[in-house]
Amino acid sequence: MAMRYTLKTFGITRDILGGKEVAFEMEGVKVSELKSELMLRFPEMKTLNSLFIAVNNTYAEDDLVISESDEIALIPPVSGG
Amino acid sequence: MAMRYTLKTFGITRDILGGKEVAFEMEGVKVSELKSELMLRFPEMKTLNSLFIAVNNTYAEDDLVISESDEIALIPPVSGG
Amino acid sequence: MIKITEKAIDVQKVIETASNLGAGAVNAFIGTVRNKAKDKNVVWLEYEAYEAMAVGEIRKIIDEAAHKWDLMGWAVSHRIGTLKPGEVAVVVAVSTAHRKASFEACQYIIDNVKAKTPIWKKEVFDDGEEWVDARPVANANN
Amino acid sequence: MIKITEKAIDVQKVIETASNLGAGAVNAFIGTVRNKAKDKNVVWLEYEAYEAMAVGEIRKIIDEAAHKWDLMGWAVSHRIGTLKPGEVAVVVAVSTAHRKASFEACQYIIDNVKAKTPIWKKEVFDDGEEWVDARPVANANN
Repeated sequence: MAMRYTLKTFGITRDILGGKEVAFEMEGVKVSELKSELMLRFPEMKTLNSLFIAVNNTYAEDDLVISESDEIALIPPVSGG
Repeated sequence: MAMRYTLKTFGITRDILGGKEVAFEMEGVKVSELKSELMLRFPEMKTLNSLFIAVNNTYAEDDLVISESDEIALIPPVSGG
Repeated sequence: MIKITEKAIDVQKVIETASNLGAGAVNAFIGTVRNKAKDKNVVWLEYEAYEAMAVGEIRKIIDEAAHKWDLMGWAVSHRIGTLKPGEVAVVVAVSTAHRKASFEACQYIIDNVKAKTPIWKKEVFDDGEEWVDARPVANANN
Repeated sequence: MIKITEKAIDVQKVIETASNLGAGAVNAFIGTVRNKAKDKNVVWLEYEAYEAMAVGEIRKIIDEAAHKWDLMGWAVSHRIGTLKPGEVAVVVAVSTAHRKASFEACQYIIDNVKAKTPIWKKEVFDDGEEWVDARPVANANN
């Protein structure tokens, strides 16, 4: 069964996905699966120095299980300061 | 022949010598002699952590020769900041 | 005080917020926008933050610093939006009893804020723009 | 700018003086009067300087720092006279291209200003007064 997640995008990931909040359907339920699927559908994601996923405002491990109601954000390399 | 120097005092040395600018007569002509003579006449000077002599706004070595027209200052341990 | 703001940062106020009557030392780091980057003229920078998360990440960093050093006061303010060269992008200020700890703690906080906080900047040059550090240098201009 | 002054120090102004459009980092150290020293209440401090010499000594320290790091701007302001707890006694600010150098240079300058500059402070307590560091601790209250 395909899940429908909402992805918040920041920095360069917004340019790549083309939107601030993007609906994203896939079969997977883990952070690792989300990352793989993103790389697959948006090959430009592979050119980034790093990509982290934040779930509910916290950096998420690869094996974390996500749900449709989670706040999911794409975190490309940060460059504050 | 006794020389007559004028000593500027700062910090605790002002309390010990009792004046902002103090006339000081002695036979010696070197910074080292001035220091010895100060310790002799004002034994409290020996209780200080350190005593430097500045001549014309520069820290002076012990063997520097001073003259009556020099600006001579007593520099007890500094504690700025 | 942790603040992510679109308004110009009042440096003096950040420092005052971090001050403490029992402290003898305040160290403040102020990050400003340079007019050059990679030998090109910077016209402006665009900063954006994932605000809800950024505040939480900065709070964790402050907690770590307060644990390592005896912080008597602290404040962090990060600007977002469009910034011109010379403008202040970030201020970190801490106060401690003695000066050595103030330098160490302030440096720890800014190093970690830069490394971990979800804030991004885009450099806008005369002839293009680029999200800083997003890609390896060799691909940076792709 | 090197300043020895009886007036309250404008921290913001010292920082602005040290800033530079080509610099990405400013570090500022602010030394403030603590309300406690040796577990006693500080009522006020008296600072005095050998001004002509102090400015020259600070200039030497700045020259050394400018030689070791690539300083793009700097400013040092030291207050003298009577200071109450919470007041600012000294501000050192430097700007550099990147942040690490700003921390190192600022710390070098304040460490040396404290060690070498002919400035003295007397702590005035409820029950006495004392020139700081003048004597070994064991004799301090003689």
